[in-house]
Amino acid sequence: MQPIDCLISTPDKGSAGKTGLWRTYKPIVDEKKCNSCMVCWLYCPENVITEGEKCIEIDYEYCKGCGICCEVCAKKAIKMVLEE
Amino acid sequence: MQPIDCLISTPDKGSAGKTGLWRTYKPIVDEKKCNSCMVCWLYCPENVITEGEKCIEIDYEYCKGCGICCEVCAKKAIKMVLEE
Amino acid sequence: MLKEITILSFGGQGGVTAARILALAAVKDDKFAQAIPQFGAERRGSLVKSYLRISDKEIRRHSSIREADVVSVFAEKILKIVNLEDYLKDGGITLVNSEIGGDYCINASKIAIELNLVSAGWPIVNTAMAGAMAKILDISLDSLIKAINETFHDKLAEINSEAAKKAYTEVHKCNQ
Amino acid sequence: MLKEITILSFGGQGGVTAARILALAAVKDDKFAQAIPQFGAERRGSLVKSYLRISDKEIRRHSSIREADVVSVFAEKILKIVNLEDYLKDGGITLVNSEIGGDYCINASKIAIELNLVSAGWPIVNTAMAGAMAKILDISLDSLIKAINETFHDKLAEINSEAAKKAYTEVHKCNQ
Amino acid sequence: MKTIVMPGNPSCQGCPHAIGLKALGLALEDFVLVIPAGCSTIIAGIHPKATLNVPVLHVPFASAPAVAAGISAAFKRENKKKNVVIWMGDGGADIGFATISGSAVRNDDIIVIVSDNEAYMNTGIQASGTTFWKAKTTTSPAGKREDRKDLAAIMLMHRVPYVATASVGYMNDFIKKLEKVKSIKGFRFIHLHSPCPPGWRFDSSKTVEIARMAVKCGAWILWEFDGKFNLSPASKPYKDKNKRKDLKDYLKMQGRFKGLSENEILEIEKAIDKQWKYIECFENI
Amino acid sequence: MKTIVMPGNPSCQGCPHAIGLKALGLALEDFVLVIPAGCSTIIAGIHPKATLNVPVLHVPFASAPAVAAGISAAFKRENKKKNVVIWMGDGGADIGFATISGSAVRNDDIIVIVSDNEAYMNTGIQASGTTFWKAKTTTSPAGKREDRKDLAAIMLMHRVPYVATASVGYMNDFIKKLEKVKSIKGFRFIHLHSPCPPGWRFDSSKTVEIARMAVKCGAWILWEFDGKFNLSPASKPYKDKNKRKDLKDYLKMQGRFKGLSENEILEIEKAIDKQWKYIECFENI
Amino acid sequence: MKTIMTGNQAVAEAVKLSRTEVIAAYPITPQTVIVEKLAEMVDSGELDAEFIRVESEHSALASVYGSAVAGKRSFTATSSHGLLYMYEMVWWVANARVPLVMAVVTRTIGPPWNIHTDHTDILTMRDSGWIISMAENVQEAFDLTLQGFKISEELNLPFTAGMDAFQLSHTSEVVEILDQETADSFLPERRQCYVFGEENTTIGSLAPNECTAKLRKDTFETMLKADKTIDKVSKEYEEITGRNCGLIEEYRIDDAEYAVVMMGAWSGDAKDAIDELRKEGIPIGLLKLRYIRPIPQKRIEKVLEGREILVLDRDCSMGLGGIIGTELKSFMDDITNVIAGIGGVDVGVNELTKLFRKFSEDKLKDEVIFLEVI
Amino acid sequence: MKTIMTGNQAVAEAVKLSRTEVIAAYPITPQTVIVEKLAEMVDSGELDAEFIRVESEHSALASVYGSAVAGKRSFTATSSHGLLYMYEMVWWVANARVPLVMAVVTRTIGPPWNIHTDHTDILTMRDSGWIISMAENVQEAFDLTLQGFKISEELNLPFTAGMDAFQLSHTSEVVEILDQETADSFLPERRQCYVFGEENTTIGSLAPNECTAKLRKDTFETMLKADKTIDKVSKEYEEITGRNCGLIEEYRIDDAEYAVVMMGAWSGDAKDAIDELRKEGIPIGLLKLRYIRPIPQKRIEKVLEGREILVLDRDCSMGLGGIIGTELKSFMDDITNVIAGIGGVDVGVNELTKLFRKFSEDKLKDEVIFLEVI
Ligand SMILES: Cc1ncc(C[n+]2csc(CCOP(=O)(O)OP(=O)(O)O)c2C)c(N)n1
Ligand SMILES: Cc1ncc(C[n+]2csc(CCOP(=O)(O)OP(=O)(O)O)c2C)c(N)n1
Ligand code: SF4
Ligand code: SF4
Ligand code: SF4
Ligand code: SF4
Repeated sequence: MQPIDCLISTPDKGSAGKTGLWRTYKPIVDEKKCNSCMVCWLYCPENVITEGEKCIEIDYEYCKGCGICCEVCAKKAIKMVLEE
Repeated sequence: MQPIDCLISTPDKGSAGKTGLWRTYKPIVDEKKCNSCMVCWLYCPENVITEGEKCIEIDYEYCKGCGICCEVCAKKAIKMVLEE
Repeated sequence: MLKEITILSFGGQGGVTAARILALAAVKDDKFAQAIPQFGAERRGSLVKSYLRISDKEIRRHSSIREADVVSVFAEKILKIVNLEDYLKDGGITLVNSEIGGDYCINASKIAIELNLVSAGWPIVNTAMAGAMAKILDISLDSLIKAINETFHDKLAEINSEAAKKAYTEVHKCNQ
Repeated sequence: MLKEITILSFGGQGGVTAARILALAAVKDDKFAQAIPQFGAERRGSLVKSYLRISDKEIRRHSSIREADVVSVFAEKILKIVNLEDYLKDGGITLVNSEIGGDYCINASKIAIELNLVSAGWPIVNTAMAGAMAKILDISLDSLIKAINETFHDKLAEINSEAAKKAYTEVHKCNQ
Repeated sequence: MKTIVMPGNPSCQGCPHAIGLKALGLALEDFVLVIPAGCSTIIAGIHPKATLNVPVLHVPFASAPAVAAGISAAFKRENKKKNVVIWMGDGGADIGFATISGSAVRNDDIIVIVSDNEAYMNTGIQASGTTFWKAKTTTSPAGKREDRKDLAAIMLMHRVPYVATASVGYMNDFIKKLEKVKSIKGFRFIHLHSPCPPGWRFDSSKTVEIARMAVKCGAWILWEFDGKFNLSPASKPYKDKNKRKDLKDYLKMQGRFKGLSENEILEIEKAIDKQWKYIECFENI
Repeated sequence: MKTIVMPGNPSCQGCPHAIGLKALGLALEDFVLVIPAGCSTIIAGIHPKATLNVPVLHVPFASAPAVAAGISAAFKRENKKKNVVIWMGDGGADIGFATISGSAVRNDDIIVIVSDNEAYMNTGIQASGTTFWKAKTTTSPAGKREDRKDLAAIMLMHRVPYVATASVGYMNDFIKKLEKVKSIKGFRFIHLHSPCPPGWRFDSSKTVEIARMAVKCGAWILWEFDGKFNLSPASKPYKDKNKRKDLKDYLKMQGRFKGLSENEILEIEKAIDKQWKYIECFENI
Repeated sequence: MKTIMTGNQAVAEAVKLSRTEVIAAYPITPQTVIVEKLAEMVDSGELDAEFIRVESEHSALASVYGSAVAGKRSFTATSSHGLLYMYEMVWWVANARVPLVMAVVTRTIGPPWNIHTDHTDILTMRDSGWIISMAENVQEAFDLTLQGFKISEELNLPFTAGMDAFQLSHTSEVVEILDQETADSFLPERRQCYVFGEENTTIGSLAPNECTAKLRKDTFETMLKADKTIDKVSKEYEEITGRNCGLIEEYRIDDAEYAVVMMGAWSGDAKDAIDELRKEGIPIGLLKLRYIRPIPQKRIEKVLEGREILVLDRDCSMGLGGIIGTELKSFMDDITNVIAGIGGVDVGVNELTKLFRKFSEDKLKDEVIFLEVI
Repeated sequence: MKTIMTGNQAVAEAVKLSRTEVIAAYPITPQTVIVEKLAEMVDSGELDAEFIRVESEHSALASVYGSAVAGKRSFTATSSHGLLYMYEMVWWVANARVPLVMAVVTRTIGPPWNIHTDHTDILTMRDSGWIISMAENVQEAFDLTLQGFKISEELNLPFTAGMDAFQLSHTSEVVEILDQETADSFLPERRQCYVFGEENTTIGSLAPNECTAKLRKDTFETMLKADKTIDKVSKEYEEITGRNCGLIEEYRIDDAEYAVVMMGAWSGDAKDAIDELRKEGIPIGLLKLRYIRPIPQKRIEKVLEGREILVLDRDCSMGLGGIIGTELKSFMDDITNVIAGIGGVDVGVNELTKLFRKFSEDKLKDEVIFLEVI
């Protein structure tokens, strides 16, 4: 590596490591309630929500468990449960 | 003189020397017209006009001859004449 | 004798405060002590290292601790992301906030939650962990409580003392 | 041979420009030349010193001229505030914008006013004075006119050349 | 549509900047980001990994609009159509206000977004010009005494082509504004309201709720000037003071307002009313 | 009444700053002056003589309000009632705008006077933020293209206790404003219009006339905000566009506008009209 | 009173005990806590002073320049980019001969952004006429700050109390704090060579060139004699506290064949390293610089005379060498200069032991050596 | 083309001939004319470039940092307080390894306000990683600016072209200007080690400490090797123009017993003074530094070896000595260091003759001497 490369960073997941480890509470989606309106996707600061087959999916490796998805969901389809 | 005195200046006339020398035109007051309204005094940038016995007086040692007094005088009591 | 301790915690768990409280307590025990927070620039939530030195002589060094006599782990999850041996001197010992795991263990989270020491969802385990560490480091409970009382006020001082006391008595050797 | 000239003028009279024009003219005469404005921080109207060096060798020095071969005075009034000898080498000569006074004299103000070279009430005597100085300094009128034409444009170039020419011919020894 | 924010970055849980940054990717197409010192310096990732999937240039605290002007000039030389976007905090707008103002006066072809969490968060919650009335920070331990600096109003008086306010609680509104802004030429300014959980002392799940609450109680007013001044739809109802939610509810949700007296709350209310008065006056521009 | 300006100082003939400075002595009683870099640095005199018969502190270009805040704090410690007055140019307001804005936000107990000759004169007529539309300066040789920065309006949006405009052509108005301002506490701002003979290229005798002409053609608007916004008497008539003098006459008097096209003059006129529109809107504050 | 405190807290305490009347500062990691602490003290009334919450560092130093020139004891603090941002004021204050104290928490200059210690930032002040001190530990950070006011006011030169980022600023250590009475007995009423606002004079006018030269010469000479003032003040302080904070500290150097010169927090690690090597029988010692300006050449020469010298710099002048190394080389010969710990790279007892051992084995060439890591 | 021109104009010409694409600058006496001239050229279309009329020097350097990092040849200019005001950016640009050129017209720092030359301002850049050159005359100001772009772009380090206030900036002298074609043949297309905006990468992120150390070490080493690049470029330039602008200039030093070292405009006066003294039979010569960074130690040592050395500084580091003097002393012995001409005090042929004569009579003590006037 050239020294100059120290000035240059490349986009990648996990610049702060596996931030899933930061979670105290974990968002759990209720497939029955979720209608994939994607509001949670819009507001998730970590950008870990994607559109799944049945309902949204969360990348738990990086989800920090902030709870915003749960709060913005009009259908109350996401619950925050204490991490093991 | 202490070196520190180099930082300190004292108010005095003629910080730029005898600025009367800068004049090309010289303001001449017509005592008959001047009613000592002191408007020229108010606007003279050089602050060389004072209230005199009969009419205003000008300190020619420092008057730069800008001509403002002449312009602001409603009585047209001041004329600018070319310096010798 | 110089003892060097490394605390591993997540931001917000109070690792830095714990080190500071223990240093203060050690001073009250007439020792020399030093608490160094290893601040990364990371925001809340990421791994924070704090260092604690205790000695009977003046402590002059200010570098970080690379190989500690004691490593204190504030969250079990940390074990998943770091290799404790990287932080530990040969023959050094570990203390973990957990029911199992580490040479010593203490369920500090439980103590914190019981005492409602929770902030933004996180159990604040610093005083409980400090209590457990004090025991292991031969710091008197008395000095520790004094240090806690100088750090917190009123009600908070009380609860935190409580947490420390509890952990001080509950910390135990682990048999993994 | 190095000739050092000091120009004394009031701000706005164009002393700096005169030095520059003369330097340019000298270069056109295949000499080396240098024009240094001694800028004080004074505003318009105050005494400005400009320096001019002409030589047949490269001019390397950049300091101001303390004792000049020629002192050129752009306004008679200046004589009242400075002692020309302070600026002059033993045996140096003076040129004054005046009818009388100085070793040489030229009524540059008159020339300027005649040609309507007036700005904000001031006659701009720089080119007239340059003409007179050129004569004294052995700079060819031809080069001077060229230099003026590179400095001014159109009508202004014309009038200024006119002024220079006039002064070049009119400048004369003074008998005080 | 591109969400430029990579998962697993160093932002705090519930970080408003992270939400706001997502909108950029969703609304803008070809752009580069300039980031002065602030939380976003860190959010943008720690070498060798980067958080944001666009070109990002870190720059000194007070320098962003000037650097952006330079980049914009460079792009102009090549007829590149890339938008140069600054993402800065309210602190950057304090120390760098001459730079912002100078850039506005030049009408540089850049977009300036001030993501306002109402304090210097990266250095640990010190009061800034925009810190809310009476809010406690480490440099206003008894609550901020000074008026809240109305950045957007001040920028409006710079008579630049575009000025708007936005909020991380109203992403669609923010995105719409960005979409409009991207094809305007010249200096464009968006003042984004960004409630910060650790800085304001509320639970990380409440970022969006609190942002919305600010709008609903009239404390944060959404508007847009694009030649014409308009209240944004989300704020329109609250012109009518009676329709506003109770300010107390907004304050109560945040640790930074702990221990406010009734009197102090009244003072805040007055300040908010005054703010609305200015808005009314802008509606005549 | 004290005229603090000593005769024989280094100002140019007809210098507007010199006129303006006189008003300070006439209106204020116990005060000190802080002067950042600019023509006034020189006007204040060359060591060992000083021009101004009050305590004067020279300070770096961008620093004046911050230094003044420090002095004001020092005076407060001794319960001194001295006013701390800044006398700066429009250039100082460019580079130091963050400093002015920061001071306004803190509501420092100081008086800031920007004596605006619409360019950087001390360095030889370079364009500043407030340079008039289309004016030629050495850095806008073809005429300034950007909008004129409306400093006073921007300061008004800082919601400080006092903001006003003034003119060296209306000394009594300026003095009256200063007299009012001296007993107000907090941040006070006066934007003084100061036509400069060499910088604008007009004869030194015309300083006052041109200043008045600016007001009469509506290009410079005199107003005051002391809690309430008011057009000053001298400007009141010109709210009615029909009453305004011909803009062309104003422009024609100045070398810096030489060679303006009809179209350009029209543009300026529009800009002035726009300015009045803002004024109308301020009248509702 | 003995307690533990971080460097930042200790500085704030010293400022309080000095009865500072005006404080202005702008936050920057790792200095922030000083500002916060003082803001809190002022807000709570614990410290009777004005706190100006400025919008930048340029304004921070400008504000305290204003208050100090108007006669009040004043304080600010900064670091790294903050110091660079106020750099114009740094020179202005020194040239104006205004006494005041500023804490500088040394931090690496970016890019890349980096909040950890190296000394390049504070050394940018070295030409300007500031007294520059650098603490080894929290106690010294406290002591130097307190003495700073006295030294500054006697010399009419501004004073910097430097300390390393995190290693001191955020490290809690045992520290002995004076009580107010003792502090008062040590620190007299403020004095300074002129006060703004008392007379109708103008300060700092444009002046003939010779005036500038005269002023600079005076500063130059004042700095050359400043060692005497520091000796005097540190002796007075020692009498009260038992702690010496003189220009230099000698550690096991009397009989040393090998001498290391350095400053700042890692000097403590160096002492431990030297103890290690002494155990091995290696005759090595330390000359710690507590001040960079004034730099007591004669004294340093005397202490180092006849020994092998290693100057360890946590800073560098690009293309030349370590800054302290270069300065020492300018009046002494045969110096080995090593640059290390740049960008906050951790250098501890182990690394220093290794390095010093190599030095004592004459394995470092007599040149400038730039180490990424030791 | 031979003509006369002031230093400011010559620099503007060089910038034009370099096909600079972005210019941002803020006026300050005595640099102003550079800005005005370039503004005029851009406005008239004579120079096809963007001119950004910034509101401060911090923004001036920030803007050209932006344009340069985005790939465009960029230029700014400043002086004294302006340089101090942009000081944060000075370090940033160097640490970011971005090539660009800045002219610095050296001027005294206030207070008192003073617009005349001394070299203390430009020397505040010496640690930071900028290439620093200093012209003796207008021709060199032109030549160095033009070469600056090439040197900067080869080394990925920013370049300063220094010249004295008024003595060069405002003095009209004979100068030979290249035509555009020749300039083009000399100066290739811009290159730089990375360009911002082309890839989705982030520049300057927070990084582990070791990254900073690695980068600084690389700059340090690049600067150590920069003499080779300057040799190469100045040779190329010499081939085209016949003028050498290498790191140093030797004047009548071959057989000199006494050697004077200095830089800047007064070196010309020194040459005249040396000619005077030579006439008297005094064997004296001059080593002129055209660059301060890189500083070619070996070469200087070689030239000065065996001679009595006087370093004449128009700058000073308070309490230590002249800055150039100190740096030379760090690698050579027995140097007499005189500080003079501070605050623009006029030092001409007469004064220098007097001083040099005294030096040749061994009447200057081997110490630092600070002269108000000579
Ligand atoms: C010149 C300078 N001064 C101070 C700092 C320290 N600093 C870095 S970020 C920051 C506060 C940022 O606050 P804000 O812009 O509001 O962004 P936030 O962190 O709140 O997102 C400060 C003071 C700096 N980097 N540079
Ligand atoms: C940091 C810094 N940059 C630039 C300058 C140079 N400078 C001195 S005065 C001035 C212009 C002043 O203009 P303005 O404030 O409008 O006052 P005026 O001279 O027009 O009265 C400039 C650019 C300086 N002194 N300091
Ligand atoms: S808890 Fe937070 S980070 Fe996790 S998915 Fe929900 S919004 Fe995203
Ligand atoms: S001419 Fe000018 S300076 Fe002279 S008295 Fe009249 S107004 Fe004053
Ligand atoms: S402190 Fe606030 S703004 Fe900063 S990263 Fe954390 S949540 Fe985001
Ligand atoms: S240039 Fe204008 S403002 Fe400056 S001193 Fe002259 S007249 Fe006054």
